[in-house]
Amino acid sequence: MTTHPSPQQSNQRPQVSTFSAFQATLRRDLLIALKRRNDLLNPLMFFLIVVSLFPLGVSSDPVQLTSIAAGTVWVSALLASMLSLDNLYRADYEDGSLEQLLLSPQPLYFMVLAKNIAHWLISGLPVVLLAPLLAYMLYLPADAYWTLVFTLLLGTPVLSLFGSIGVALTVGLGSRGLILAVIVLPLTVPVLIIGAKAVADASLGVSLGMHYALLGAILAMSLSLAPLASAAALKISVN
Amino acid sequence: MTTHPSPQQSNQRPQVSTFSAFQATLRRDLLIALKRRNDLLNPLMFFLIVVSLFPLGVSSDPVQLTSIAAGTVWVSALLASMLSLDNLYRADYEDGSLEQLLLSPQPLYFMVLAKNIAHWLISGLPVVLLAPLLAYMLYLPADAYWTLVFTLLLGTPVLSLFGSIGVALTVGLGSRGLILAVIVLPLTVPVLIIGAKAVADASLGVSLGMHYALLGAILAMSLSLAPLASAAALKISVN
Amino acid sequence: MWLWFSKLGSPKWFYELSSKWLPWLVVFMAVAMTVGLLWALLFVPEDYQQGFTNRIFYVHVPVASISLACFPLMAGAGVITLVWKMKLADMVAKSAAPIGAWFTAVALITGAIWGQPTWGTWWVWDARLTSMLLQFFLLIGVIALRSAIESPDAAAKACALLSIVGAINVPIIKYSVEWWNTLHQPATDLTMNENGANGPEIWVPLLIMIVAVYSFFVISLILATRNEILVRERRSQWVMDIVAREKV
Amino acid sequence: MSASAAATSVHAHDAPASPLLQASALFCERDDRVLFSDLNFSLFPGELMQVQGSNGSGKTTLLRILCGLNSSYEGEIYWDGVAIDEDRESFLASLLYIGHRVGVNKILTARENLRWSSALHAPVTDADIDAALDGVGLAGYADVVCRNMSAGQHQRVSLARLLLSPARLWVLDEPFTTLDVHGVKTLERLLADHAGRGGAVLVTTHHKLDVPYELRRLNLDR
Amino acid sequence: MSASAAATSVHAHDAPASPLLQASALFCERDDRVLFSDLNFSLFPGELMQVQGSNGSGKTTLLRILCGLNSSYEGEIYWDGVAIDEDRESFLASLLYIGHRVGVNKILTARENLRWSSALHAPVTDADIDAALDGVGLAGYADVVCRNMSAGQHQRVSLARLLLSPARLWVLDEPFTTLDVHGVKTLERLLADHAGRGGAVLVTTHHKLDVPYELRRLNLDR
Amino acid sequence: MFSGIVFSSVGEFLQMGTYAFHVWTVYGVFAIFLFVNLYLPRVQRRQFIREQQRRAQRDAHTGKANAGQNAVQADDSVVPGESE
Ligand code: HEM
Ligand SMILES: Nc1ncnc2c1ncn2[C@@H]1O[C@H](COP(=O)(O)OP(=O)(O)OP(=O)(O)O)[C@@H](O)[C@H]1O
Ligand SMILES: Nc1ncnc2c1ncn2[C@@H]1O[C@H](COP(=O)(O)OP(=O)(O)OP(=O)(O)O)[C@@H](O)[C@H]1O
Ligand SMILES: [Mg+2]
Ligand SMILES: [Mg+2]
Repeated sequence: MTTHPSPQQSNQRPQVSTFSAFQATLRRDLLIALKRRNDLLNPLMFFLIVVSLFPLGVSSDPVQLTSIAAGTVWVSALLASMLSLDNLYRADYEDGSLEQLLLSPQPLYFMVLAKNIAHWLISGLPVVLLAPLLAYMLYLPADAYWTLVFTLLLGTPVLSLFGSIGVALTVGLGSRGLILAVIVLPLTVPVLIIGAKAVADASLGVSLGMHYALLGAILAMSLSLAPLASAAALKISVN
Repeated sequence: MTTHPSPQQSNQRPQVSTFSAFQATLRRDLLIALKRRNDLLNPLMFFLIVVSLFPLGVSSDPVQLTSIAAGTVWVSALLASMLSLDNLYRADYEDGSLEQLLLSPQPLYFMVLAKNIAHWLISGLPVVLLAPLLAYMLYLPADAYWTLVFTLLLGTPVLSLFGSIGVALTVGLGSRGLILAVIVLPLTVPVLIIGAKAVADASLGVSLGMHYALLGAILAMSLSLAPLASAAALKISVN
Repeated sequence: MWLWFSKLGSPKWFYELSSKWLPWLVVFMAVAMTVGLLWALLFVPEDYQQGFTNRIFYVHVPVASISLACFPLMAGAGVITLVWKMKLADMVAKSAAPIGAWFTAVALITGAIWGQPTWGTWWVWDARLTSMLLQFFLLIGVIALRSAIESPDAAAKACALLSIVGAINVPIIKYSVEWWNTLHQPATDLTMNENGANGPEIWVPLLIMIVAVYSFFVISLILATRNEILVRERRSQWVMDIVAREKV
Repeated sequence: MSASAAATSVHAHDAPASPLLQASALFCERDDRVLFSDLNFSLFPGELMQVQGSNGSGKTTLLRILCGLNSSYEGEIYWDGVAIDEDRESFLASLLYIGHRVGVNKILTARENLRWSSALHAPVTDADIDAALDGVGLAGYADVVCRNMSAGQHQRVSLARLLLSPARLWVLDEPFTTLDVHGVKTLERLLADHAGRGGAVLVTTHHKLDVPYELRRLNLDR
Repeated sequence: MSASAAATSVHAHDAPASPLLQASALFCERDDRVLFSDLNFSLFPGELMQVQGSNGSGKTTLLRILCGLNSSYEGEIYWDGVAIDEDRESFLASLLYIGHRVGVNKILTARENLRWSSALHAPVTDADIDAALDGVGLAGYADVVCRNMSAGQHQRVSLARLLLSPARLWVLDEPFTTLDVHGVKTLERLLADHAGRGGAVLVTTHHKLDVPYELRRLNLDR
Repeated sequence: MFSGIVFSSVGEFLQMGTYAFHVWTVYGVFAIFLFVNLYLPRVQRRQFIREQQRRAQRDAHTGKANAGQNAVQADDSVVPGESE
C-alpha cells in the first residue's frame, strides 16, 4: 500500500498523453492476438479455404477459373476480413473493458483507430500477402498480381474501418456474425467493385490510375471519418 | 409457496418424457429465433448479398454467370449456413442454459437434434426457398431449378448437423467465427461437390439418381451420428 | 492384454523404452536415407520423358504416401483417448498433428515443384492434389483447435473427437473429389503413374526411400512425444531426476 | 490462496440410514495447484451444507465436479450408493444445479425460461410458474423479457426453479449474489424448508448464512 | 420491486466548500417504470456514499448515468460545478468506475490487464502493479492468465485498479460480489482510506458495510 | 539393375540436365524438413530442461516446496512445442 498515490498528489501527477494511450491500446490488442495464435492463423486459413471452395463448386477448368479469379479472391478477402471482425469489440464488451475504454479521458477517435489498426495488421495484412498464391491457384494472369496486391493493400484497411462501424453498432446484440455481415457488406461493395475491376483490367492492359485514385480517396476518407462513427456507435451500444 | 411440490412427493411425480423435452427444446429455440427476428432475416440477407457480390465482382456477362451459377449458389448457401451457426450454442453457453441442458436427465442426442432441427428450420430452409430466385438472377438454366432446390434440401441439413459439431467444439472459446469455419468447411466439401455437380449436370440432361443417392446417404449418416458427436463435444466444452 | 495396455499407457514406460530403441532407429534411418538418397540422385537413369526431374519422385512419393497415414493414426489415438482415457495416446496425437501437417505441406510443395516442368504449371485442381490440400486444411483445423482450447484435458478430448470425425470424412472427401474430377476432366493428362520404364532400377531405390522416410516419421514422432511427456509429467519424480541429471 | 484441503464434516449428525450423496477420496488439481486431495464427505437427506473457502480455494470446481460438469478429478462420487457414472440418469433426475451463470436467456420472458427449464425435468403448469415467481418476489414479472431486468432480478428468475423442481439435491453456487436483503431472507428460508422436507442442499456463499436450521460446513481452506 | 423514488441525503454533513459531484433533478424511466424522479444529491470530497435499494430499484442505472455510460435520463449532473457534458474530459480524468462487468480480459495476465487500464489514465510502473496486486491479496498472481482465476480473483484484479488510479471519484457497482470475508475487509478499508484522503466514493452493495468512517446513504426505494 | 553413376562430372550432376532448380529445390526442402523435425525437438528439449533447472534452483533459493503448491507463481507453461 506504500505506493498508492493519494488523490491529492494525483493532480500533480503527469497525465497520460494521448499517444501513449494509443500505443498501449495497440500493443494490448496485438498482444491478445499473439497469445491466441489462432487469431493470426484463422483469417488466413479461412481465406485459403473459401477460395478453394470455388474450384470445387464451380469448375476446375483453368479458363473458367481465370475469368472468376479476381472476383473470387476479392470476395473471399472481404469475407475473411468481415468474419475476423467479430473479435474486434466483442470480448471487450463482454468483460467490461469497453466501458473502461469509453471512460478513458483520451479522445475516443485514437483509441478506436488503434484497435482498427491492430485488427488490420492481424487479419488484413496476412491476407494481402497470401493473395498472390491464391491468385496463382485460380490462374489469374501473371501481370495482374501486383495490381491485386496493391488494390488489396488499399482496400482491406477500408474493410476493417467500415467493418468496425458495423461491429460497434451490433456489439450489444445477441446474434452477431450475420447481422454484421448484412450491415457491412453492402457498404463495402464499392471497394469490392473497384478492386475487382482493377485486377480484371490489369490483364487487359488498361491504365489503372483512376482505380487507384478512387481506392486511395475512399481509404483517406474512411481513415478520417470511420473511427468517429465507430466511436459514436460504441457509445450507443454500451448504453 | 403452496404449489411447491415437496421432494417426497417428487418421486411419485410423472417424469417428463423424452419426447416432450425434445419438443420443449425445439419450441424454445424457434421462439428465440422468432423474437429476434434478425435470426430469420439475416441468413437470407447474407445469402442474397454474397450471391450478388459475384455479378459485381466477377462479371455481369450472362454466359459467364450461367457457368458459375450452380457453384456460386452452393458456396453461398454453405457460408450462410456456417455463419448462422454461431448462435447455435453460444448464447446458451454464456448464460448457463447449456449447463442446464447437459444436466437434464434426457438423452442428450435428442436435445441436440432438436436444436439442430430448429437451426435448420431457421437458417437452412429459407435459404433453400430463396435459392431459385438467386439462380434466376445468375441465369441458371430453368431446368436446373428443381435440382437446385432438392439438392439444397438434402444438403443444408447436413451442413447444420456437421456445423453443430464444430460449434459445440468451439463454444467455450473466446474467438469463434473463423475457427469454426476452418474446422467445418473442409468437412462439408463432399456435400458441396455433389450438390453443385448435380445442378450443373441437370442442365446437361445427365441422370441424377447417383447424386441424390449420395446426398441421401450422407444425410442419413449424419442424422444418426452427428448429434452424438455434438453431444460429446458439448460435454467436453462445458468442462 | 489389459496389463500390456496399461503398461503401454504409462508415459514413463514409453519414455524409457524409446530411449533404448531410438539410437538404433536413428542409425537405421541414417543408413537407409544415405543409401536411398545417393542411389536416387546418382544412379537412377534419366527418364526419357521427364529427364532428371524423376529425382523428385524419390522424395515426393515417400513423403506423400506417408502423409496419408497421419489421419488414421490420430483417429486411432483419439479413440484410445476417449474410450480408455490413456494419456499417452493424446500425447502421440498432439505430436502427430504438426508432423502430419509438415509431411502434407512437403508433399504439396515437392509435387508443385515437380508439376512445373512436367505439367507446365505449379498447381492444377486435380483430384489427388485437391484432396491432399483438403487434408492439409483438416490438419490445420485440428492444430488450431488444440491451440485454441486452454485446458489440456478439454483440448485432448476435443481434438480426439475432431480427428475421429475427420478420419471418417477423409475417405468420403477423397472419393467425392475423385468423382468430381473424373467427371469434368481438365485438358491435360494428369495421371501420375505413367513413368514409362518401371524396372527395378526405378523402384528399388524408391522402396529404400520409403523405408527411410517411414523411419524418419516414426523418429520425429517419438522425439516430439518424448518432449510432450517431459512437459506433462514435469511434476513427477522421474522427470525431475532426468532434469537434475542432464547437463545443458 | 489456499493449498490442498482435506475436509471434514463439522457437525456430527444423527444421520438417517444412507447418504444421498457421497464423495470418496476426491482429488483435484488445476494449473498444477492441488485444490483438494482425499476429500471425503457424505450428505444425508435433511442436511444443509455450506461449502466454505477463500477466493480460489475450489468451491466452484468442487460443485461442478459433483454435478458431473467437470471431469478432471480423481476419486468416486456416489448417488444413493451408486457411482454417478453408472446411473447418471437417475442422479440427474434428482439434481438441481444453479451456477455462477444462472441459465436465464435474456431474450425470453421469465415464464418462457422457466417453462423450458422445467420441461427438462418435470411438467409444470402456468399457475405453478406464477406461484414460483411470486415465491421469489417477482410477482407480475412473468411476462417481462429478461433483458430488461436488473442483476438481482435475473438471479431471482433462476431461483424460481427451486420452487418448480422435484429434485432432492440442490447444488447452488453463490446464489445470494446480487440479492437484496429481502431476497437473501427469502432464499435462506427456502433452503431451510427444503432440507426440512428431507431434501439436501449444498451451497457456497461468502455471506454468513442465517438459517433456522442446523448447518454443516465443509471448509476447503487449509 | 420498487416504484419511483425521490432520494434525500440522510446525513447532514459538515460540508467543505463545494461539492465534487452534484446531481440535480434526475429523472429516469425504463420500460415505462419511473425508477427515480427529481433525485437531487451532492457528493463532497471526503464522503463515502452507499446507494441502497432493493433489486431492480435502479442503482446500476443511476451509477451508469452518473458516469455518462447511459444517457436516457433527464436532469443535470455537475462535476466540480461544471456540467459533465461540457467538460467531459476533466470529469473522466477524475473518475474510476468498476461495474458488474469488471473489465478484466481473460486472455491477458493480471499485470497486462492493469498495465493497459492504467495506461488510459496514469502511467504506472511494474512495481506499482505488484504493490497493488499485493494490496488486494493477489501477491504472486501478477503473471497468471486471468482465465485461470476464480470468480473472486477476477474481482480482485479489477479492484487493484483502485490502488493504481489517481482518480478522486470512485464509482463502484457491487464490488463486494464474490469476495471472501477477508477480501471484503480489505475493500472496506480501501474505501474508507480513499474517503479519508479527501476522495469521494459512491458504492452500491446489498451487504452491510462495516467501515470505520461516516457513511452517507442514498436510498432508491420508495 | 545397377547401371553405375549416370553423371560423368560434378558439374553435370549439379545441373541435372536442365532441371537444377527443380531438383535441388526439392532436395533442399526435403533437407530443411528433415532438419527441422529432427533438430527442433532436441532444441526444445534442452530449453525445457534448462527452464526446469532454473525453476528448481529458484525454488531451492526461496525455500519453497518443489511440488504443486507454489506453481501459481508464474508462467509455468514452458511447453517446448509452443516456445518458438
Ligand atoms: C502439388 C502437387 C502434388 C501433390 C499434392 C501430390 C500428391 C500425391 C499423393 C497424395 C500421392 C499418393 C501417394 C500414395 O498413394 O502412396 C502421390 C503419389 C505420386 N505422385 Fe504426386 N502429387 C503432386 C504432384 C505430382 C507431380 C507433378 C507428379 C509427376 C508428374 C507426381 C507424381 C506422383 C507419382 C508418380 C506418385 C506415385 C504413384 C502412386 O503411388 O500412385 N505428383 N502424389
Ligand atoms: N436494459 C434494460 N432495458 C430496460 N429496462 C431495464 C434494463 N436493465 C434494467 N432495466 C430495468 O431497470 C430497473 C433498474 O435496473 P438496475 O439494474 O438499475 O437495478 P439495480 O438497482 O441495479 O438492481 P440490482 O440490485 O438487482 O442490481 C429494473 O427494474 C429493470 O427492470
Ligand atoms: N478454467 C480454469 N483453468 C485452470 N484453473 C482454474 C480455472 N478456473 C479456476 N481455476 C483455478 O482453480 C482454483 C479454484 O477455482 P474456483 O473457481 O473453484 O474457486 P472458488 O472457490 O469458487 O473461488 P471464488 O470464491 O472466487 O468463486 C483457482 O485458484 C483458480 O486459479
Ligand atoms: Mg466460485
Ligand atoms: Mg445492479
